[in-house]
Amino acid sequence: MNALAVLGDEALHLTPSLWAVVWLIVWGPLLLGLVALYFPPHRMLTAAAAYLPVMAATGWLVATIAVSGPRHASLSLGELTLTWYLDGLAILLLLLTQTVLMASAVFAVGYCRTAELPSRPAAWLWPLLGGLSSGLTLIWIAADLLSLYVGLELMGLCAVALMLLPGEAEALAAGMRYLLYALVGSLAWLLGVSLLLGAWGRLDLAGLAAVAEPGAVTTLAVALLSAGLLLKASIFPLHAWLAPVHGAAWIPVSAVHAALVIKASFVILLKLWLLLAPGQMAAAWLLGGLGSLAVLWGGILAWRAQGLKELVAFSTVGQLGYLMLAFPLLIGTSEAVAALAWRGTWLHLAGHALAKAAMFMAVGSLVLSTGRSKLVELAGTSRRLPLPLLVFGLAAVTLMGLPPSAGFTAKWLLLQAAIRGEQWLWIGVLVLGTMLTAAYLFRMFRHSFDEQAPHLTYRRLPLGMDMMALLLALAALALGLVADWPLELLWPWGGRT
Amino acid sequence: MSGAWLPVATLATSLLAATLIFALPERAWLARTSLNLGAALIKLGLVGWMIWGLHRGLEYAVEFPVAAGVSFVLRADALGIMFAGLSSLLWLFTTLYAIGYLEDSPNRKRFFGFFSLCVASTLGISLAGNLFTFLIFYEMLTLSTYPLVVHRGTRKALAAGSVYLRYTLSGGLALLLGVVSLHVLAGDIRFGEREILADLGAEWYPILVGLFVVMILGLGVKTALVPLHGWLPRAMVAPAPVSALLHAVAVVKAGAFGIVRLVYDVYGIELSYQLWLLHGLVAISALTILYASLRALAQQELKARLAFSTVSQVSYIVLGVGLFGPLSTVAALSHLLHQGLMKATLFFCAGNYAEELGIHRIDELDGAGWRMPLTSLAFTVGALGMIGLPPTVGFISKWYLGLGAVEAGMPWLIAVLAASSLLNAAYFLPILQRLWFRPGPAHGQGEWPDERRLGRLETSGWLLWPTLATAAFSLLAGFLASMPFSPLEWATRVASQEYLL
Amino acid sequence: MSGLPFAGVIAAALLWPLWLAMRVPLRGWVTSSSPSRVWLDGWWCTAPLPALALLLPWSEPSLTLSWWLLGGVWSLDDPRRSLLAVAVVMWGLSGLYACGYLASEQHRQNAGDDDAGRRLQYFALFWPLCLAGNLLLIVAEDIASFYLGFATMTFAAYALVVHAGTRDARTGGLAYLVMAVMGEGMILAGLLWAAGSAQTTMLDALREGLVEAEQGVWMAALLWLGFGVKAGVVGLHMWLPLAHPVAPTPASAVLSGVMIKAGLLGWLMTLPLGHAGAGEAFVMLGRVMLVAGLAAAFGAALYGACQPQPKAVLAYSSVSQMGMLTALVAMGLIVPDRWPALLAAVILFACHHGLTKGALFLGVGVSEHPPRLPSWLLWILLVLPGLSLAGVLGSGLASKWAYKTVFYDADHKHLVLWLSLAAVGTTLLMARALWRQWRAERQARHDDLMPLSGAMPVAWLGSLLAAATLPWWLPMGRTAWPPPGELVGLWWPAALGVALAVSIGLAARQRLPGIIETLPPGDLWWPLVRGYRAISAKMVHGLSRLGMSVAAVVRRLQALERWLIDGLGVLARGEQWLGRHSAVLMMASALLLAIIMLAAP
Amino acid sequence: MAILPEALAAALEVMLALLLLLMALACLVDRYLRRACRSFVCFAVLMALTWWQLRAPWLAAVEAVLGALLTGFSLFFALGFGAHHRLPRRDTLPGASPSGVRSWLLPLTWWFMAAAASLLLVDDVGTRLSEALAVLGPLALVGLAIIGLGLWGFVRHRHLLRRLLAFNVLGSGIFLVLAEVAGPRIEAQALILTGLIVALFGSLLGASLIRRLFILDGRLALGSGTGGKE
Repeated sequence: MNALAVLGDEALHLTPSLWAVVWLIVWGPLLLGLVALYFPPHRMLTAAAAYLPVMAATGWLVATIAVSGPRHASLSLGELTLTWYLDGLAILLLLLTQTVLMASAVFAVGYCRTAELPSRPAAWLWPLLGGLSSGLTLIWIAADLLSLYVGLELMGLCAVALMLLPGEAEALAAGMRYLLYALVGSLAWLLGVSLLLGAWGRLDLAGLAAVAEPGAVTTLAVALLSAGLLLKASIFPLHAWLAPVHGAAWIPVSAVHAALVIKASFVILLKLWLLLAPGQMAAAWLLGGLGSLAVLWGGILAWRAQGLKELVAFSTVGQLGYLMLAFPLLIGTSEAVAALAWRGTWLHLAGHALAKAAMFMAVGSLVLSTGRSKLVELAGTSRRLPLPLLVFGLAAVTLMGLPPSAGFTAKWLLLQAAIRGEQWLWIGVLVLGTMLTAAYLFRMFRHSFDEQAPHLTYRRLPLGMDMMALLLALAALALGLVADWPLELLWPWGGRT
Repeated sequence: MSGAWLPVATLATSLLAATLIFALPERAWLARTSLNLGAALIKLGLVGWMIWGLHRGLEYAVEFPVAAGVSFVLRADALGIMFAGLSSLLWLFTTLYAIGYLEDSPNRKRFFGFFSLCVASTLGISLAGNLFTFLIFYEMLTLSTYPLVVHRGTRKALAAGSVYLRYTLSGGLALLLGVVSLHVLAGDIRFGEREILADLGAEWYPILVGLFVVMILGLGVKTALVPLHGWLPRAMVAPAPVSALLHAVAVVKAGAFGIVRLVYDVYGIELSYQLWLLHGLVAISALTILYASLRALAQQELKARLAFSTVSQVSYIVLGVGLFGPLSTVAALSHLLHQGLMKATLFFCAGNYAEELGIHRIDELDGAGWRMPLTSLAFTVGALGMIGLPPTVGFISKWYLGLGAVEAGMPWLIAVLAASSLLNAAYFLPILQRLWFRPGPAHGQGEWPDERRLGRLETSGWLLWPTLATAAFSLLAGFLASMPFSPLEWATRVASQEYLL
Repeated sequence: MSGLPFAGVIAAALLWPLWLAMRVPLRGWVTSSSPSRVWLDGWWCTAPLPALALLLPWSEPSLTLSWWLLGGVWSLDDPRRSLLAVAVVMWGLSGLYACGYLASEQHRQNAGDDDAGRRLQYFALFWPLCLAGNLLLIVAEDIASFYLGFATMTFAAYALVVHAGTRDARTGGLAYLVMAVMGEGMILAGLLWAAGSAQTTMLDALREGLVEAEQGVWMAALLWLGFGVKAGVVGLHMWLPLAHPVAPTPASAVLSGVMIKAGLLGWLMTLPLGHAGAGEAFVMLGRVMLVAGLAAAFGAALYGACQPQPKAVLAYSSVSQMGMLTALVAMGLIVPDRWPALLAAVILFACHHGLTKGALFLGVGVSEHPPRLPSWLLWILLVLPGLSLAGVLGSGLASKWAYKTVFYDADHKHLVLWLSLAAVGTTLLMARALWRQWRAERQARHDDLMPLSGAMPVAWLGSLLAAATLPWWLPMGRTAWPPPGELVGLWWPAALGVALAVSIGLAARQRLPGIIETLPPGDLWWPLVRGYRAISAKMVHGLSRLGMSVAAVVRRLQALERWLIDGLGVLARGEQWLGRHSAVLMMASALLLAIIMLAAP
Repeated sequence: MAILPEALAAALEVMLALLLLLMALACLVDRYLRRACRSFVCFAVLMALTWWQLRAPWLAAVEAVLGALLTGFSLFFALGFGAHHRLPRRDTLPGASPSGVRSWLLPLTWWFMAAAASLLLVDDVGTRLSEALAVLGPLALVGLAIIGLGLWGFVRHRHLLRRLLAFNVLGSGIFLVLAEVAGPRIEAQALILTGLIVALFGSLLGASLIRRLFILDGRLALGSGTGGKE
């Protein structure tokens, strides 16, 4: 397979300069965060400027890899060897991560200032975000289970710690629930990994793919791994911890969390399944079925939700369901179908990440500015807060999968895959999901366009906050039109021979 | 590929205008107005340039790949540019009108921003070169019109907006399904590559028929074919310029234009005929024409009556598409433009009555002709056009439609046309009679519901001049139907391309 | 003379009335503050004058306008020139007459009555518009122009009919409009069908196409009925007796004299008259037309004789006369080879009727406000056109002789007999009308109404003169006069009619008013209206029921939706349950996955 | 190590395993929180010994520091040891549904899965169960048992501190199994090391969360109301 070939090729090792860049991307945010712990940024421009080197490094890395093809690296710690692998998928996820993180960080500066957050916890936001970034980066580039584990845990713990910051009982309870389930999920994952290690004696993905044979142990290991990851990725029916977390966390945290953190578990899950269970069609259909249920469940609950953040959180549950359709469409299908589904899945992931982050930010602006958090109470906001609403609308376009947006192009590809693969069920899911999404998202507009509502008092917010959100939302839209370039980078893909 | 930038520039004009309008503060009336008008004029100029270029045989196309196997294609062909011309022309007038109509009302920034977006979408629809691109702008149109429909923000408007969305989004989904399936079946079909589907072979024909039905369901929602028309009369709560735009150019026409594209440029007229698709279109459009006219007869609200009249009139286009033959194609295409001109006029007038005199119901119109003679004159022109009397454009459409029906061997449709004319007369002539021949407040009997003096003339000039302009156009396009570059002549040119190939 | 001056003349003929129409709102707009504006001034009266130039003997009276509508061709031939001549004369004289007729309204306007001013403005506006439409339809050779002229004339005339604004006027206007719209619908359908099958935009090609088309006779029938509304074919004539009495007298004159001839012209332009190869179906249609025409001729005479109002009587006389004309035209289908000769007779008859009926209508107004003329002279002048219409003298005699000769040649003597009997009816009608006028005149003299002077009598006298001299100046060739020996054969119907009238008048002096009470003008209109009301009430009911049932279904669906939405509250509880059992669920899902994966092949 | 005779080593191992099981049980079933925490510290010390026994001195040291010392500290911190607001001494919350035998059902099946997988690992060619058990060794068996116990505790308990304890016990069980099935591989040790660190941080986070939740509104279990009434 493709990844193996690269790993065996000495010539495709990372060059020293690239190494430096990778290190910068992995640890740079964490370092910046630690600096910010003591010197918290007060202006959004400062934060953006400080983050610029990381962004530049990411850009350069993306450009280099896109031109020269996949690279790999190995890191020896004594006898232990960690392998990292930078292919098109990894660098695109990196780019996505850094974009969302930067936007969220910049947004967070304004948020901390405007929301008048207590300074101590607010300062802790930065290192934790940095840790989150490092964990995510590690996950994207990891090519062995140990690195993945480290990345997953780093990310997970930082994410839980971020929940501590608001200090309100609701947030703490949500954080506690999150912590417990994240830890138990990790243990399930660890159990699965240990079984794999025991059975095949190695942890690097390429090696595992080469030596692992489908058998009872592999199967059990995959089942355990999957259960843990499903819990962490908050896939229906294991999603119940998500909505309280999103509802209680600070807005930039929710944005990053919904956009990236839960996606990480999904990415790992998908990678492992393609490696270890390439023929498990029935189980893949089960996952697809769970995804479908997630689409419906999340959609309906979002439709019934009273609070704005709750709505967005349930929307995340529903949207993740679409991603799960990747399993039945990728596993055991023809090359053409899989190619379409592969592209569609990643495009949807990216589109959703950008749009959901933007939507959270818009929601944050709305809530912060009005001091209200219920949909009904936000009636009549469109006159005074056009920009957040515009952002919300643009993000909604992506989430609904209406053109022109990444969501639309992704849906197009997934539909095409489903039709070509003659998996009619998923077509119904996609259609129904779109309708549900439209139903719950337009509730927001229905209330905000109400001109007969009593007038609220509004607080002025820095423009930069909304601009960040707008940037992300526009990126999600633009991605739908220029999807060809990133999607071509994803190909050939690491799933099969 | 000499002028690839032209379609892009045309599209960008409106998009840019929308962006800038969103960026401007609410109070910047002058900047916004000049931006609106400037963009409208520039766009009209660009479209005019393209028309001239097409006339000389140039080609304007631009495309880039979006994802595996699908491309974003903008291409100006004769059919598309016709629709583009209509939308940019009417945009100018509607913008002018809207500026006057929304004077001193809240949320103008939002309104004009989405207004521009709406026109950008319409333009995109007209310039789209394949179904994927068409779909993009088709859905964009749905989204950008929603804020316009609910603009008033009343309970009724919001409810209408919900209904509108339910219909259009479901329709969009049906269309999406059809387009994707077609894409799977035959790849990225560019408009005009008609032989691809025909060459698929007979075993695919049942599927093609099914897909056609699904896509017509999708397009029929916007076209307001009975029984998918429920949203249209409700969407009347929107401000008058929006109604004019929805009915004359944007939404309804987008659907009709989509049907035209689907039949002529995707399936090909011959394949459609062969698969009995056209017969279905004829049946449903005939039903729509009559049903909607009957419903219009029962309406007492002016705008509601106009709305049902739109449902009926737009089906003329579908009927023209459904009849097999060049004459009916001419009818369909020219009516695309003609109906736009007439309906815009009528809605402008309805808006003028509402703004100046507070009139919403038909029985309040008594004697309004004396109070607002120019508006009423424009209304008369529009109404006569709807009835299909010469020298208005309505007659031209009806003429070709009738000829097309005979040509297609369905002379019974003439009965439908004549019945529709009679029904149109039955619901428009009483209005005219009230306007001109009934004594009313202008004669010292009673008073207007809510009279305001908006200008030195009978009403504000912003409201009056666009109304008169569209009325004049709908007269001139009828009088001078045989002149070069008239809608009829251009439709004939498109039809000849369609049937010569 | 070349084409260019002709184009100028035709443009002037059409545009001048249009300009005069436009002038009304423009004047109202520019000088809105002057209350004593004279709307029907000298300029206004000149509206038809430029059209007189069209009557000159042009060598090539044809104009092609490629940009106009669907491509316009305007031209003139002798029959149309004749009709044009009559139209111009009649419009001109009636316009002049109107200046006097509406002088009282002008006074009222000057005295500050706004309504009178508005009525005058409408009259001043729509009169030339109607005229322009009439002229256009006469010169039009292409279908679109013809239809345009026809429609313009039809709809503009509505304003003339409802001029008075009274209840009766509105009823008359309604009847006129409803019938006109139905006529327009049938014409449109017929034209579209015929033009579609002939693939043409020209009227002559359409005539040819009708013959060749498979269902040509149906198209022809549609066209006959459509134009028949205007021409007052029996069953479609109801608007005439309703609209004529209520319209201002000059308007009645042009309506009855000129405008209903548009229907005739429509027949002449669209039906394949005199076409040898038309086939049996067309002959059948001709027979139907013939029967309808004769029915109209007799029925209208009988019914009209019971009417009290002189203008209603005259309107029924128009129906009767047009019935005779219908019969003549029908013969063009039945015996096509006689058509050229018959055409001349038809045109002569039409022109004669147009002018004579115009004179009669104008005379009604004169008799209501008798001018300062000796009574005997006035009465001679009033009786003269009646006699002419009855075929006793003048153009009436000439036209009667004209068709009589044709039918004698064609060996259709029975038709002549029928037509002569119809002439008895006409005489009866004339007698009735004159009797009522006499009563009115006596009443007027008794009330000592202000006698008229100036425009009205002059116009009336002019129309008398024109009607009397018609055979000498009509462009349609020279008319042959009957030899004295034939006069008895031509006069006996009139004599019979007079005798009948006198005897009936004497015999039924007491009982006639009773009958009259029960026979309103507009005959069939009233039962139709009653029927329509019943049906429309049902239909409105049905429509609202339909609307309500649709709404009910929608409500039902909405209720279902609400119920479903309420039911979704269960899901919120489910969400809580899921939240409590996440750990268990994780184990369960691992187990499930494991089982499925192990069990799957 | 080498000085000890092999039998003694085996006996030690069995004893260690039994003690581990006992401590885990004590830690999980005890409703007196301080005692349970103390049991956990003992359990962690025993784990450190076990790592020593398994020839992983590094792990032993880390376990002693992270597992016993720091985790123990964090647990007592959560209890409010020496602070003003102390958690109630005894957990009075009823167990989560399902109760009784059914509460064991899922953990058991899960445990069964893990056990089967572990057995399968050493039992490729279909040796008899007793042999396989022998090969697997007492520590692995106890590890499996601890996994089962931990799972049960995690599912059954609602008191947050006890759930945290259950998580820690569960983790240790998994480490044991991992160490046994993967042998003395560097990868396994790295995984365990990571796991220990994660467990520590998790415990720290959890302890502080429990503490602050209790201080804020006296909440001891997840759910809407205080006192964990769900």
